[in-house]
Amino acid sequence: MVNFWIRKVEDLSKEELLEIIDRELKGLVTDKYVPTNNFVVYFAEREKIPAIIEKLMEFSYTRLSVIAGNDERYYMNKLSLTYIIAFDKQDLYIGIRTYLPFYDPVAPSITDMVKAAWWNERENRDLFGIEFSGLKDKRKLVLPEYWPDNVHPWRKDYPYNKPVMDWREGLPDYTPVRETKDVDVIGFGPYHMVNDEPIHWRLYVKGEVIVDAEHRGFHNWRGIEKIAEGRLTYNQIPFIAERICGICGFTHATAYVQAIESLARIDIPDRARYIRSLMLEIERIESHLLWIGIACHILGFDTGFMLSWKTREHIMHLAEVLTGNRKTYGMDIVGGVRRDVLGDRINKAIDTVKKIRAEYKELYNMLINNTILVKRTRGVGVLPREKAISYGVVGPVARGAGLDIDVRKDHPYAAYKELSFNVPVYSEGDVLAITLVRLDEVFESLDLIEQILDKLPKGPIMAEVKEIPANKEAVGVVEAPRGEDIHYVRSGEYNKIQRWRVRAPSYANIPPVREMLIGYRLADAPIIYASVDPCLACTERYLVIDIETGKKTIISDEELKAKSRKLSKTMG
Amino acid sequence: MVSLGETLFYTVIVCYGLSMILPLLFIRNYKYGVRTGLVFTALASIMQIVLAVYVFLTNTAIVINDLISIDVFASYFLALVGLAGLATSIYGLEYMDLYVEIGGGWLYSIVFAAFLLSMTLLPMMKDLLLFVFFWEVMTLTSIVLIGWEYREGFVVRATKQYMFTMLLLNSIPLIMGTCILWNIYGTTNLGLLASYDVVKNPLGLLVVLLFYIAFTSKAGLFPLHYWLPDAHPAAPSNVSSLLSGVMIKMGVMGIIVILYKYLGLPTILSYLLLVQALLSIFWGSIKAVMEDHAKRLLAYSSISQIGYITAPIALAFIASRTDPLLASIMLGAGLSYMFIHSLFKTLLFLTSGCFLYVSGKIMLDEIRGMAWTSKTLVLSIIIAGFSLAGIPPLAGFMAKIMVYGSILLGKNIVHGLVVAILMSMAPLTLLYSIKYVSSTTSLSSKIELGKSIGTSMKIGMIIPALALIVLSIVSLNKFFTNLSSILLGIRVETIIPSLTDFFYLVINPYIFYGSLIVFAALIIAVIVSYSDYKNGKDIISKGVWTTGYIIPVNKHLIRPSYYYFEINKALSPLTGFFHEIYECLVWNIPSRIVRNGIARRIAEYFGRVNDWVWRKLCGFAEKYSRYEEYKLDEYAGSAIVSIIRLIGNIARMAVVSPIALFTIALFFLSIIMLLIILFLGGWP
Amino acid sequence: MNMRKYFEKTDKWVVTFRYPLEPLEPPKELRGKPEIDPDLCIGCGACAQACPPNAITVHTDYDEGLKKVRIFYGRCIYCGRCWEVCPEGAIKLTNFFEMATPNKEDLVYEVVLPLHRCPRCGNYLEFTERQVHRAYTLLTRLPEERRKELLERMFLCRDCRRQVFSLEEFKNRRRDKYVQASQTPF
Amino acid sequence: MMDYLVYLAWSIILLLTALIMAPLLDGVRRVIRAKVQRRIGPPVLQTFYDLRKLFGLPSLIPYRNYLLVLVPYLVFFVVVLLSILVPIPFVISPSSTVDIISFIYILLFASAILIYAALIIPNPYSNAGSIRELLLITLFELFVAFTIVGLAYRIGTLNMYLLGIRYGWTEYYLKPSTLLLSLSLLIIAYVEGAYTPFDIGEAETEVLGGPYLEYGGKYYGLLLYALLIKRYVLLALPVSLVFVSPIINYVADIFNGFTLMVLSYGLFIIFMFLTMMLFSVIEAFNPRYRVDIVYKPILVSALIPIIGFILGWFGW
Repeated sequence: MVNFWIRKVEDLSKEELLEIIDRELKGLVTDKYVPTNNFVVYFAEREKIPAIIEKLMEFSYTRLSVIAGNDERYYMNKLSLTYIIAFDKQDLYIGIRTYLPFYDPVAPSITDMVKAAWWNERENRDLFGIEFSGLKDKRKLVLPEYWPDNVHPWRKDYPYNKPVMDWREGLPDYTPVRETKDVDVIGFGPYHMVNDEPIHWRLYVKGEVIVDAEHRGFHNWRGIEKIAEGRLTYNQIPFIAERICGICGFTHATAYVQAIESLARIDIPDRARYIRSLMLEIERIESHLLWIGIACHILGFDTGFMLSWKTREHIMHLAEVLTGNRKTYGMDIVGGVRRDVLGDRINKAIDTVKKIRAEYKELYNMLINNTILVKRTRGVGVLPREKAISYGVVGPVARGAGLDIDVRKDHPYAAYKELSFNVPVYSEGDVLAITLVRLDEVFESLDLIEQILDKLPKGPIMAEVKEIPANKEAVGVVEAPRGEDIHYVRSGEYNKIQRWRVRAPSYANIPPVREMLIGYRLADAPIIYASVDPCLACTERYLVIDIETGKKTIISDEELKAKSRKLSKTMG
Repeated sequence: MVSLGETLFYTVIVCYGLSMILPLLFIRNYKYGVRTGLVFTALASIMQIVLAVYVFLTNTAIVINDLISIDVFASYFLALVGLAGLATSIYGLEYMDLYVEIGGGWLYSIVFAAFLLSMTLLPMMKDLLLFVFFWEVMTLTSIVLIGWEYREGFVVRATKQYMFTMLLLNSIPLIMGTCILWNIYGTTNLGLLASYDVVKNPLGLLVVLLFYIAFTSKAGLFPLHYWLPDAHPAAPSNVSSLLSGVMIKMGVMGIIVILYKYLGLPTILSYLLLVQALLSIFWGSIKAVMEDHAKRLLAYSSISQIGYITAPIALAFIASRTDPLLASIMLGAGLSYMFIHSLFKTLLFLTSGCFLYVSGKIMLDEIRGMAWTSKTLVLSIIIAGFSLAGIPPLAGFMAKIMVYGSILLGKNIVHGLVVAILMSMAPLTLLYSIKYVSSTTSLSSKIELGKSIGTSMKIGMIIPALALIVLSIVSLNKFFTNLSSILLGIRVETIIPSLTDFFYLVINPYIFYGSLIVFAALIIAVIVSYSDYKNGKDIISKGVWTTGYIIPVNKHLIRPSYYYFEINKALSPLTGFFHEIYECLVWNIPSRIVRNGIARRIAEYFGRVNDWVWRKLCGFAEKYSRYEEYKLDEYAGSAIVSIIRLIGNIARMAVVSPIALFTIALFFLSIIMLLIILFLGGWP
Repeated sequence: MNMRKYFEKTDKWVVTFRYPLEPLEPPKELRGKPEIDPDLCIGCGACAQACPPNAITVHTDYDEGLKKVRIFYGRCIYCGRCWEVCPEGAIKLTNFFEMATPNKEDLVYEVVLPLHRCPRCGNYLEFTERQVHRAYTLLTRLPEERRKELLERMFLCRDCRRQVFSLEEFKNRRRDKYVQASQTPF
Repeated sequence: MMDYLVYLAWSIILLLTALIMAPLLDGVRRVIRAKVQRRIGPPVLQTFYDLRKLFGLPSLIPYRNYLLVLVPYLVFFVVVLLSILVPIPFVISPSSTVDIISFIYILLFASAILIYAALIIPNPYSNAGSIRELLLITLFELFVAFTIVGLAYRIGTLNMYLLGIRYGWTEYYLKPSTLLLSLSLLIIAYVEGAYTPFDIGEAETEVLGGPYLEYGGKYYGLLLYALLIKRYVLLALPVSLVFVSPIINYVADIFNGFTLMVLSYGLFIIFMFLTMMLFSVIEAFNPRYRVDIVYKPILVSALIPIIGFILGWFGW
């Protein structure tokens, strides 16, 4: 049966696939429900889950994208789990939902079958108190070690604004799993040279050779989804969603608004779709250039670092001109975009793209022809194809490991149906392959920007939205610079959101880093870890810290400017 | 009329004799048995240092008779053995308490003294037969000392291996060669033999080959080095420091004196010696780098160091026909390296003994940071280890640089290549020495050990350390060059100044400015930093930086055995291959021969005899013990009883049977030896 | 590595500049520090409603009769929602961005507006005078008699309104009208 | 008596030169690298400011152990005192008392002490860094050895002073072997100076500065200063041999003693800056090596001095 599917499933249409799945899952699932046209939910008993997942995983290349837990006691006094599985060739997301009684929230673990469930199950155990029978890894994922065990912050009875304890008290604590008789221990992070954001890798080494590694992250997790579910209305969330990540924020905002639009059946004007793709591509370029600079810096090649960031500066300026801000464009809103691309800005954008392409070509040649750079990255941190599939990695990491997946092609959203581009895929799976994927994608994005500016349709940029329907659900997917960024949204009453699950690409790409590290040297650890372009902000969903308002003083701009200049002088 | 020199000589002999006889009074008491012996060996060592100094100052050979005469060259070895012997004897006073349960302290001191005495007398011998005799004594004593811990499996194995090797490669060739020479020339007097042209005679050439094999195997040069890394660690530490510090140099001494000076060494053999030297440098270095056992590491390092010693000597032999001046300078370099190496290698083995003493552990990972039990230990480890690494300003650096410089004096391309190879292998020395030093003096784990090392051990380590410091300031190059020039029979001082501008160092006889600079820096740094350390209130010390998480310090490091993990992985196939070959050649085959051979039967026979004697004597003793006037006899009798019992016990163990044989042989040999010396000396 | 090609560049070689020492001119599109024009603001609080991070807050002080529209730039995310929703166009986004300061108090900006006082009982309403005046200007569009009857009551507070007008309301008003009138805020 | 005064004077001058030039050269290096990277970069005196700041800070060491206090001072004073041995041609200095082997070995001493101090500290980053440094020294020693031997055979002396003078003699200088040896001297200065492709020991982004990791404040300042002076000393050897010596020998018979000294000193300073500029440009275009891929280029590059040595022996 397996071979049969492996041969056929690539070129099935969506309808054929759906009825095949119906046939396969007959008897296992109890009910079926189609919220949106690319999202199908099956209901099943919790005992059946492993069988269902196994059946679905037998289809050639399916990904377990995310396991979204939910506290539905308000409706049916149950907790629920939704296993969202992606069929990339048919633009389809299958959700398997099971309800767990509140008094014993236990579900069977599928981590042994699908590695991608590893972090998801641990997160649900931490935040919803759902136990997974057969999950060997007993460590906490999200919450700190000293967090009380019976408190689960994402249950609805936990208030969004009252932490049971101060996050800052107590030292960061970690109880390692591996016994260290024959190995030495190296702490890599949270305060390490190459860690822009805090993460702790505990490396077990022989000499400089890494024989094992353990991960402890989520130092900055503050439950941003809880805030959104708690007090914000659906149209304020795009702005907080954009602040999930400083680099790929716009993809989060877009994914969220797409989810809302698809669950509210809103179709947005063409110009808005094109502008969204434009901003997404701009963001992709600046993210990739930033990554290239960081990688060069990690490998001790500061010239490449400076030059790629110099090139990046142009695109930042372009973004500033188009949206009014270098990052966090604040363009997205449910129903469209907020700013139009007017007047001479199009020509300015075209000129900028030309300039960037010229400079980037030179940078590209410089990096590719640098023998030491190639030696440092070739054959390092190899992630074989099978492991890539099992971990469900996305984005450049997957494309470097020979998996031809790209949300822009597979689940076409904003304007990507009308645009033509090709997806670079390399099969080596080492750091060099991933790097090359990113290097090529910059060229593709430049082409895309030119196409978009070329055929930018006329018309309005926003559709009027009053209310959103209650108790609808949808997934919004966007190809972030780091891969598939999926938002599962369930709407609640009074224009609020009942459940919002953000699965950023790094959330899928960081777990396999452990496998990629083993067998390589301490010198390679930074570049291997950086090769997945870890965006911990996305992974851990930060939130802006609450600051109490000060008392009344009014200060003139000149004073403020002088003050800030003086400050930055003393700092710099 | 006995001259002062002769008196000193006899004092040395008598002291050694006392240290062999007096312990018999303390058969029942292990500690007294050991300590009396060692005290007297220490006295003897001091005496022989005095004798060496006397001979060097008067610069005239003391001729005891036509068989024994102490020339300047012999006095060099007297001083070498004396320093090492003094350090090890004083060290052993408390260190030997480790081996109480083995017992036989009196036997230990007899053997120890015999070992030292044989090595003291070897360079003085002017007669080949006596030379071979004392050589055998040295071998036998060393066998017993190596096998001292006869209950340990690896010790037994090492002892047997060593014994087979010495039988096959030392005793048999030496005795055969001596007999052949006797047959040809009718004499074994070395002076007479030197007058004949031995090498021209094909049989003589054979003899030279046999001697060459014997001496290189004793020196532990490359192809015949296999016994060394097993044998040296097996012995008690003060003995293994003697083995590494002194005994292997006896091989070099044999090559220089017997082969080169008297019998004459063919040039081809000199080249072979050179090649062997380079190979042993390489092999010893990489094996030491890969080693995790402290004493084995040091043993391998002495293999490579013996290469550094013999390389200039071999070149000196090659050059001696054409350019005796150059040859003498090279030989001087070799001799100075030998002297300094004996000092720091003795010291290193003594330090490794301290870890056995305080904790019973010897693997580098386990003794990490234990040196901090006493400051003396740390200091001596640093001094000795950095001398081994050849780091300025220490004496090892002086020796190394003198070797390089002296070889560079030769304009031949071979010299250049040899120096280049030696220099490019020097950092390997740094690799393994820093592995030993840094792992033992690591700050990683503060262990609370019950024992602390004794005062006598500290004194025993301070002596060579002080000698090293002195030698690193005052360079004895001129002395060694004179020495070798006397050996080669030429005068150096007249010709040297013409070389001044080529290479400064060899010529500058007394002090070396390069080291002076480092010493100046050291003194300034010590002054400044000590005041800083004392009143430094702004020194913040909050432990190491673990990048944010709490990690136990004893795990949070790279352990010594993983320092050169990649090197180990890369070279293990090669070393494994050689290990297999040696395993087959020198262990499996001989042990099979012995197992089914005669040795076992002899051992059993001895066991039976011993039982009989023992029963009889015990009965005798018990019968007469109740009478007061027989007490003395009882004691005497019981002494003999326990001697025989020990012999029997050793003999009973089939595994150690050959050692038993040699122990018994030794007992008689040592007595014979004493008589010989005293009678040869013309005493009444 | 093509060093030769690298060095033959034509445009300006050094691209950085000493920022704090030299001024940096942002583009005119920059969404910088939002400013409330105190002359235009009527204190309706629409901005406070729209502001996602609650940077703009409205505090009503009945004792002093003041309404404070407070914007705290420490929380502002420069999204410009306030600018979009402001009915009066009182809020505009400058392209001023250098707001690093050692103390947070510099980042607070307040517009203080007087509350409307009921001419009859003298209590403060929750509306500012400007709001009431704005409402008054709206009345001009209405027909004459409707405006007159609203004018009588629009400056009063709720209680006064109820007390004054309830009687004749009951007398000469139809019920639906009453309902309609009572539902209008003034 | 006069001689000794001159000795003393020049020693002091050279000492001060090292103390001032070392940070200045580093500043030049940073500026040039910044310009290559199309930045403005720091002012030339930035390294001085850094050192001043470091010496102002409280000094930080993991344990209150005397060795850890001693080592920074020791390393610093050794390299400082070594700087009076730089063989500027015709400059009468103590350089005539030592030979190049001990010169190199004393430099090795400085590194070895630092490595030892880093190895006894229980921190895997500093251990790994110092082990890398050890391996790099070991690999590179072949190169150094053949260079020294080649010098001995080509120039006929190892005395620093005489090397400085004789290297530029036309019968030596304009030969292929000497050119190869000059190249290898420059390479030694580059590799032992731990410029970028070879800074695997300190590798900031991999082992957080390796041996320097556990020192802070004043002690790190001392070690940093020592590193800079070490680079200066390493650079001074090829500069004075390869660049200054031929020019000075060319004009040697025109000027008298004192003028000659001053002239060669000035040339020395100028060429130091020029060489450092060259180095920093090379540095800007190279990523860092890894210790298991660095051995190949290093061992292959050892062919340069080997060929130089062989040619030198044949007299070419």
